Amino acid sequence: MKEILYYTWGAIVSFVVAFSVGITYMGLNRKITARVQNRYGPPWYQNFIDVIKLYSKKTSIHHGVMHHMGPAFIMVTAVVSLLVIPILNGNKFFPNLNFQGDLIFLLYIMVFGPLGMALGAGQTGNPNSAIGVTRGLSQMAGFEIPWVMALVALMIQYKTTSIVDLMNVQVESGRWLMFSSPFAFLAAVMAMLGMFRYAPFDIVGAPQELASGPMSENGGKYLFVMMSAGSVFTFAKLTLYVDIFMGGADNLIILVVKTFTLYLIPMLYGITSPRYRTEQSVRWFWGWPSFFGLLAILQAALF
Amino acid sequence: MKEIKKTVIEKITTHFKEVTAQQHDGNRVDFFIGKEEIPAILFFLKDEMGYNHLSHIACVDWLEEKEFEIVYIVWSYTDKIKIFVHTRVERENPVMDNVDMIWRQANTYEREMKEMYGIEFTGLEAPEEFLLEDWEGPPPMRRDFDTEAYAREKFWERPGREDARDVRETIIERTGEELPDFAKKYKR
Amino acid sequence: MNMIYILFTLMFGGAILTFLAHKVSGLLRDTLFVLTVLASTVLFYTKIHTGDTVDFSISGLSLQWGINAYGRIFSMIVLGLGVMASFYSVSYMKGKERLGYFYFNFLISLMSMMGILMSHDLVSFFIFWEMMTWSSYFIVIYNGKNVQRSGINYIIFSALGAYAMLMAIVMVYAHTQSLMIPDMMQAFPFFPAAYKIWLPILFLTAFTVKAAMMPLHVWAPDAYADSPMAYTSVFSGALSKMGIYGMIMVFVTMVNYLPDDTWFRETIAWLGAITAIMATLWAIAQDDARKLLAWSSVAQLGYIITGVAVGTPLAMLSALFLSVMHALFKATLFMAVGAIEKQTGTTKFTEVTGLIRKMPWTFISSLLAIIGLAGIPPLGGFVGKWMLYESLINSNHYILVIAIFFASTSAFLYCYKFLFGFFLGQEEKEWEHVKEAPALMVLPMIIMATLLLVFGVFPGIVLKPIDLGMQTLGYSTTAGTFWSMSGLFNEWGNQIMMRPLAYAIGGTFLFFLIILTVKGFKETRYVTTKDISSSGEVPLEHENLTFSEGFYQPFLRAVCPVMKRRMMTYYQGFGQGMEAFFDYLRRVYSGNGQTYAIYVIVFVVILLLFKNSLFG
Amino acid sequence: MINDKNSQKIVDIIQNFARQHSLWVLAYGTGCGAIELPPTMTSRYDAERLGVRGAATPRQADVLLITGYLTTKTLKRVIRVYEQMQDPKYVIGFGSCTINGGMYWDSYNTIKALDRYMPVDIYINGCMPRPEAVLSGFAKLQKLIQAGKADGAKKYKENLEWYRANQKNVIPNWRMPEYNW
Repeated sequence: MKEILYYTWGAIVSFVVAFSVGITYMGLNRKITARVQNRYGPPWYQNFIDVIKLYSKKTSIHHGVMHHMGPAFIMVTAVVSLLVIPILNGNKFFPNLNFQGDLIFLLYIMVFGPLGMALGAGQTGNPNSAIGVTRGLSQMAGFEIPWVMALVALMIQYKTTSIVDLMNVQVESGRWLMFSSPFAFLAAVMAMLGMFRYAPFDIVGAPQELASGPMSENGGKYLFVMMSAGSVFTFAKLTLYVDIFMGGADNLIILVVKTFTLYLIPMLYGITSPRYRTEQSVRWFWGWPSFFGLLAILQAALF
Repeated sequence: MKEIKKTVIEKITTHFKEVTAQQHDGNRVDFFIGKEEIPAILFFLKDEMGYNHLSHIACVDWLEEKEFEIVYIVWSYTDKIKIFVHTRVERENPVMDNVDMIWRQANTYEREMKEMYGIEFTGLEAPEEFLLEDWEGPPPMRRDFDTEAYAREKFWERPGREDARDVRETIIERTGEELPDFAKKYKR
Repeated sequence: MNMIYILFTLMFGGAILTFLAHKVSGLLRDTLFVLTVLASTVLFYTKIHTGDTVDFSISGLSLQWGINAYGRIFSMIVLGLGVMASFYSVSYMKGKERLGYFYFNFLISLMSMMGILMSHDLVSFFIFWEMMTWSSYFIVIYNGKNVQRSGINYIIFSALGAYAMLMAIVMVYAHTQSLMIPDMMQAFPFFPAAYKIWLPILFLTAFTVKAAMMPLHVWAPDAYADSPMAYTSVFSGALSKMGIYGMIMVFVTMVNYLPDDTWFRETIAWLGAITAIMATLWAIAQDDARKLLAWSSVAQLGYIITGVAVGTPLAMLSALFLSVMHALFKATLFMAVGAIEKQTGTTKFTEVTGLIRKMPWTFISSLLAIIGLAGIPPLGGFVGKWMLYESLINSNHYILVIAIFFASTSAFLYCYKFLFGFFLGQEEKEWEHVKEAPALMVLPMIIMATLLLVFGVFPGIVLKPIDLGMQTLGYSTTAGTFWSMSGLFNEWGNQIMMRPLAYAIGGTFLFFLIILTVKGFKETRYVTTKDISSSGEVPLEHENLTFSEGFYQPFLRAVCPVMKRRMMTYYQGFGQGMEAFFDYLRRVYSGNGQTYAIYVIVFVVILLLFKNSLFG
Repeated sequence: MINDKNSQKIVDIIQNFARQHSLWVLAYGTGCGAIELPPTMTSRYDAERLGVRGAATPRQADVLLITGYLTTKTLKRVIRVYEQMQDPKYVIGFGSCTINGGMYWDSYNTIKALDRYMPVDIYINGCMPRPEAVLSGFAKLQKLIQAGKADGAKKYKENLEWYRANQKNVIPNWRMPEYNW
């Protein structure tokens, strides 16, 4: 009982931190996009206001039970992957479940939510939602390949599938895996572009083509939960990258600096890119990123 | 250019007896023909003479003469000449031959004319409502349809625009030009 | 009399009685059918214990039947699925013709599968194998549609496998003068080198036909799709596992003794992976649910074959665990398709939409089964996939694990297509009359879907008998080193605990579901699927906006280069080539007397010319 | 505690602040006014700094921006879109066509006063209004929201019969789902 309370408390603390950091990042994304486009841009806390506004929407509609549950599914992905990913080195301050799950579990829990949400989007009966979902799933089949290649390279090099062990390796040797396995890092970062779904890979929710795709029937509280899940998940993914490639972080400030640096990559790449078609996007991931992934595996297997 | 126009006129006048031709400056030739001959002449223009582009089908409401004039405008890519084929149908109970089997796009113009002028086309494909959804009044492009009265009756008007006028009157006042006779007759 | 005799007598007699009862009354026939399956299951689990054997001899051949712990794993699949499918088929087959024929073959195929698991000698193994093939063949052609394509393909490939097995049996008998499987296994290390290569290849040919491995899989999609869904659940769930049963025995007893077994294992493992990838891509392209599930079965068997071929203890655990899971979720899905077929009369995604509110229980069970199939935690499929990946990574199959991962990521595409095509999308007036399937059809699905969830959170329940079976095969015990009740470990000592993770998933889900439900409860409305934001348009009653035509067109465009070649065209080319060749040979018989005279003269001349060298 | 008057006041202030600074706009580009929106949104005038942002579908939107004349045919769609939006929702009538018919005052199929058919919170005058005017319209709407006076949705709900009668007057074949909030 005490243990459960302890972990619940850890989950709540991690959630609050991830939510506020993630949502700030998304606000900063809007601000930086605006500056790049020579605009003044919204304030950095704009997304906080948006979330509060979505929460304070009075009415909302749903098209059935699956649609009602969809946002909860995606929240499960965000929260559980946040629980499995160690936030700071040595598991300080944020007690969580990171000894119970490993990288392969993480890979699969990361698709739990999108699939659940896809079911919700399917029940709306809106053709845009279904088209967006098929695009998203196709793209997932694309970017998972370089991403898994990078992870497999790390796993076989350090003979572990646990994130904590990978962090410990970096702490002990004092060298980030980003430098000792550069190809894996390259492949993983290229896969990250697809994972964040910013341009040129924003084919899922393309507002001009698909009217925001799977979310097109969600408003009010549903959109609120989805937006919160998105920000938490953003933070979780960035933390995972920092953990396995950039040596983790000893305290929150270093973590924020590192994650934000990493976040700039998809953000800046997105601002300066148009949009791919679905098959172009899928093939892009099976091209150079997968080649770098292969090089990473070769490096890990041979050296 | 002139030779081509000449040959075109010759060819048409030899094939169709009751046709009057009229030359214009530039690349335009007009033909006036009875409404029964329309599919024949259009077929002839398309198949025999290579006028395979239908640019437009227009309708003119000759209220005074109690007739509608329908104008088919076709274009040849080789001759680079526009041919206007005019025909007239009576205004009461207007019926016209449907030509959308010659050009598929004629269907669009015919549906529009059907709604806007009330011209019936025999055997028109997809004759359901097209531009005017839920329209209950008379065909609105006929000249005897008074749009202003209709609009005043149907749509609620905000007070304060009682001095709103027909734009033609404003122009006349400003420039002092004369209204043509037919326009005066149906002036609001 | 021995209990094993009673078991087979019961099943065979039950089959014949059911067949005869068809003439008397439908109710009697159904009762007899279900009772036979139930009684033999109860008998098997109460009276027959691991290690029981019975010896007898027919015309000088000494034969032995018995059950060991390894066979018990598969008997779990066969009898479990048999019970579920028999209840299901009573309701599913109601009102169809020739039910005596169907039930007879159903029972015979169950019996022959039990026979395969209990044969300790090669002769009865072969006989039961053939009985299984024929009884399933008779059910494949039961519907009478596509007999040419599905039935003939199936029987030709099965015959190929059977001949290969017969040849292997003859070779074994010629060398050891014994037909006992244990004798063969003991003698194998001392066989000549050529035997050592050929025996596994011949046996594997027989087994991989049933397991639908890559070059020999062409029969599977059609045969699975064309047999009645009540039987397909057994066909795909249990009957294909007989191939896995045989393969594991071959790998454990023969391939281990090969002088250089790496190449052998790698080839089979890669064939399994390629099967998984290609079948997944083909499943994505299907518009018929039965075809989709059939291809997906082939793909899932590909994973299992890879696990078997890699052969480390963890890989073998995963292959056996996946076999059980595949039986559960694929049977559930085939049953769901059957239920939809019964209620709506079609199985095309492009025709049926929006059944979720009409058939909620079918939806819930297929949802759970699909989550299991996709391998998403916390269901059983994930546990099997996890062990498979870990074993591949631990045993240095780096590229293979990427291939398998690609197949299982692409599997999400057809998983979603299945759920979306039938249950989601706009609700149509055409399907307004559809009602939930009868309870007898729904209950087996619900039970199996629930089992999937239970086995996912507590995989130890299934892994315990699997561990016992693997000890029979000569592995040391894996309990504690690779698994505990709800935890899994890999060779590097990394672990995954399913129970806390399942709690975390469930807790988070419930928490946010409650938030979503309670917040503004009164101001939340249900609106119909016609009320969608489509630029202010209101779709008419007959207008269906569901997106189902060309569902994964962009993805298929991206992968089209690999899908251009089909195995079937090669076989057809081979067949046509053979036909042309024999057609050419046939010209020898010209029907002209003079030609025959010339043949005789030429023959005599040759004889005379080479007289000395030939007879001298 | 929720029913406590003072805490409700605080909640209201926070909610109104959020609503005021986060306006997701669904631009229903019916007329020529749609061309004024790109400059409003892009770098010259940059409406996003006020929290104004485009929404893709009516379910997500707060503000319905009607940019120009409305024929009876488009009015039908606009009403549909408005009813699909989630409460609280605001309507901005854009250009003189929505106010008094503008240059289409004598057209046989164009409505002349938008507020007869749906509750308009703010009218922006002009033919067409320039981006500055649009921004001042948004600022006015924000002030109304802050004061809690932008209650068009409530007005619509209370006077639904009157609105419906007007709508049915110009749209004879009424075929839409019920509005029952």
